[in-house]
Amino acid sequence: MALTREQLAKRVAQELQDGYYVNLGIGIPTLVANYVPEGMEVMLQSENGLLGMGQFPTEDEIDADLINAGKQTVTMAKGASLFDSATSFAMIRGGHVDLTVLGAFEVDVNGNIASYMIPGKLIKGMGGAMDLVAGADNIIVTMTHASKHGVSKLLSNCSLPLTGRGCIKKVLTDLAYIEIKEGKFHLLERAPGVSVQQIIELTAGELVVPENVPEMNI
Amino acid sequence: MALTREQLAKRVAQELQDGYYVNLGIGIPTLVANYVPEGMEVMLQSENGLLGMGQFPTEDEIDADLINAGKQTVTMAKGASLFDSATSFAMIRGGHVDLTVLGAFEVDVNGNIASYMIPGKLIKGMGGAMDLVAGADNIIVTMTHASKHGVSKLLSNCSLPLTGRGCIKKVLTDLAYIEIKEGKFHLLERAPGVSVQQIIELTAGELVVPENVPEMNI
Amino acid sequence: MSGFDKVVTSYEEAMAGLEDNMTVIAGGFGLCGIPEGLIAQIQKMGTKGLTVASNNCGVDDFGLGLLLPNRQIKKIIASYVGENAEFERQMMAGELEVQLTPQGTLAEQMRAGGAGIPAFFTATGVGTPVAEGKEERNINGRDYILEESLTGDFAIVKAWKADRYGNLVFRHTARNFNPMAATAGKITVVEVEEIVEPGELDPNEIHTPGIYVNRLIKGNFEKRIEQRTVRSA
Amino acid sequence: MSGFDKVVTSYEEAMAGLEDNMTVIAGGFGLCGIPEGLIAQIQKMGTKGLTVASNNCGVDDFGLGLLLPNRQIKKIIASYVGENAEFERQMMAGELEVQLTPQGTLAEQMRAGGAGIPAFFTATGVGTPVAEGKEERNINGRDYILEESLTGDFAIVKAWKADRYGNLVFRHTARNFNPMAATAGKITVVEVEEIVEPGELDPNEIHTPGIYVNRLIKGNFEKRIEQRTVRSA
Repeated sequence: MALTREQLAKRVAQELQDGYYVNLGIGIPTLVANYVPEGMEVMLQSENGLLGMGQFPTEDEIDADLINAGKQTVTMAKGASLFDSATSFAMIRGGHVDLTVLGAFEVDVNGNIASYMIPGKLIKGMGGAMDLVAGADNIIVTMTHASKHGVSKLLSNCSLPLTGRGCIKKVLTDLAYIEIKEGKFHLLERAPGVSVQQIIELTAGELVVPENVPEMNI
Repeated sequence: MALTREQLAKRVAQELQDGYYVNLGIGIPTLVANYVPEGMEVMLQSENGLLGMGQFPTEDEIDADLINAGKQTVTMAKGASLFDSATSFAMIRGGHVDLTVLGAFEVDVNGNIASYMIPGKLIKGMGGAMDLVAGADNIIVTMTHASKHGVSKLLSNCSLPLTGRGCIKKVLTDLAYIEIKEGKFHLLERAPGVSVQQIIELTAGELVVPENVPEMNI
Repeated sequence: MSGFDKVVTSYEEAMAGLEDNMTVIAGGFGLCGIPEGLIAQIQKMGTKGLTVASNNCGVDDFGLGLLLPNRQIKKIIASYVGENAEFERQMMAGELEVQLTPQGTLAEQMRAGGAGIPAFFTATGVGTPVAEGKEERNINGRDYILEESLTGDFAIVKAWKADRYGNLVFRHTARNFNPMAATAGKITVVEVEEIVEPGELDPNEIHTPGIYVNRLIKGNFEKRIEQRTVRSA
Repeated sequence: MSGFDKVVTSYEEAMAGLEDNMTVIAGGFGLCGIPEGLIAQIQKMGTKGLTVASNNCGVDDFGLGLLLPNRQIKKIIASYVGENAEFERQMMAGELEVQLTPQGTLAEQMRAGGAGIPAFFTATGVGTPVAEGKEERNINGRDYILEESLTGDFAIVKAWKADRYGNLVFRHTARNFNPMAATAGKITVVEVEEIVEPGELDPNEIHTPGIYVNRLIKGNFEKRIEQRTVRSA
């Protein structure tokens, strides 16, 4: 069975470590915050200028001066700090964030990522995504393995304009957990109940499949 | 009569305007702060991270955490602000300081300045001088017109390693107030009792002398 | 007061000198921390042909979106746009030039503009449409592109508190692009919630020194929220 | 405490991992805002062959000058040096390599190092000995040189207050190079006057977010003054 959005978030959360500073993109990545393992603390970076993002506010706590990168009202966690956008991206681009999780339209065997622009459609912009993929060492891309029509999003070469070149090493899809190295996809884990064959069929780029592909433990 | 250090400072002070942010170098420039005209306010920038430098502290006020760029204990004026060195030099290099006053060993007709290094002697470094001359539009160099041995410091070409290239437009010496433009020195004013002939003799670079050279009003 | 008193009392005075075809650097992230009254004044003045650098371009009836109906903006430099229908229409019709810039690059370009740095190398955008026409260089084994800095004829900024000398303090994430914008304007105009006397702000806690500020005005802010998101108490 | 607790209780632990021939970025301006105990620990460890980037190099018996008698520093990158006799002797004898860098360039190089900017253009140093061997380029009518960024294996920093998460607040002009140094170390060690609990510092007033800080130690500071200058009361 393909992973649900919540299961994707749970699997990503297994990659967290105590004391990690983490930037979570909009969508599925945001859900990761709900599955931080017991006894572990992570601090969320919001690129509009907040390190230590807390939960959403109650009605009484709402403050128009305190939003996240998705423009949602938020709160601050204990030990939070505030700063300007240049400082925030100095943090991101200087490689100080331990883990970045974000979505994509496509990734390819060379670690390229396309996530912000579909030519001919309305282009809203890359926001901070290009900075995040260029600045982080440790990135997990979350997305569906293929489109609704069965078109693979794991390609030999991205077809859409890139958000970043050669910067993605880990991809978690609803079907598989995949590593990118030496110009190939490497299958690390499969979603519970998903066969290796299914994954092979929906992966357009070259995929290395080891003898044993463990099921994800979610 | 050649100007005294105090007279040099007084003459520079005539160039101040109300609301000016000013950086004063070590030595004679520092004295300028004592001659700010009545009813005028200027704010002193100290490049180690203070805008709004006050007077020296009393014994009771001394604070090791509050020094100026010359490493002297100081105080803060009303409305002062504190910042880090990168911010301080962003301010200087971004051209936000209205007036910079500093000393020099030599200047030349092309606006070059040499002020930090005499080869063969001990080299202590340029500190913030290279940033100050490169960053400011409005700089006044204060120095003696010639050495004790009568060797001119206003040259066709600086003989010492430069602090900055083509950045000086105004020089106040103990003998004259001089503007630099179009590759020449232009005599604007002479010190009280100093003859034009004296100035010509002690100026090695090409000097343009107008028909009337007013005496400084100090 | 002294020559350092930056306070003006009318929006006319605040934006005096803004002319057609000028460049304006604006602080704010979405509708958070935007100089509402200064934008309204530009709308009122009807200044046209503006190039605006701002992370976003407001919504249909608020923020920089207010400058769209009368076609006051010729070109927008932003990282994320299109939260409003009129913007979309003008962009699609080719009436509005849109230069998309990564958010971190935009912030750094404003900082560099204020800091006398004309250009800097960054890894952001390498191999993407953003890199087109820009110098690419490998430095110590990694590829970078060269980005030029940004400055404006005007910068419009929103701060929380200021003293009369223009020393600024921002609040929470309403800080965002405002401190960099403040450094990047030939004329920097700041709209604040509260003006205090010099000496009332702790010098250690001032975010933007008054040297960057030319004019200061006390505003009244609606502070509209784009994505009101709550949890149950 | 949590994984964000940066506090260590011994100087040995604070500087663990520092090895011969490493690069150390140090905060401080003269003797103001220097991490006294961390420098003393490096002296005690006897680590040799260090490259040190710091605005100055202390005096004979205080600050980074303490690392000179045992020839622990191989190279110093600084804007102003020579306030001590042993420094002068080693420099003149060619035992100590001195790379003079303009103060603003040095500060910006540290900031750039921490911010992922490998190089930037600046007008500072054009036409001077500093420009030798560097690319010069005319941008929009003005000449600039290209300066590369600085990073260190270690950064040693002095702050006033910190919470246990490493959020830092500096005091007065003891801030100076410390915030940039903090961003530029692979391992950043901070010595502070007071450690408080997370949540006690106002998030708006934190100068350096804890993300940059790896280790935190409470020190006792002599705070020597170089130029004690007073006026009569």
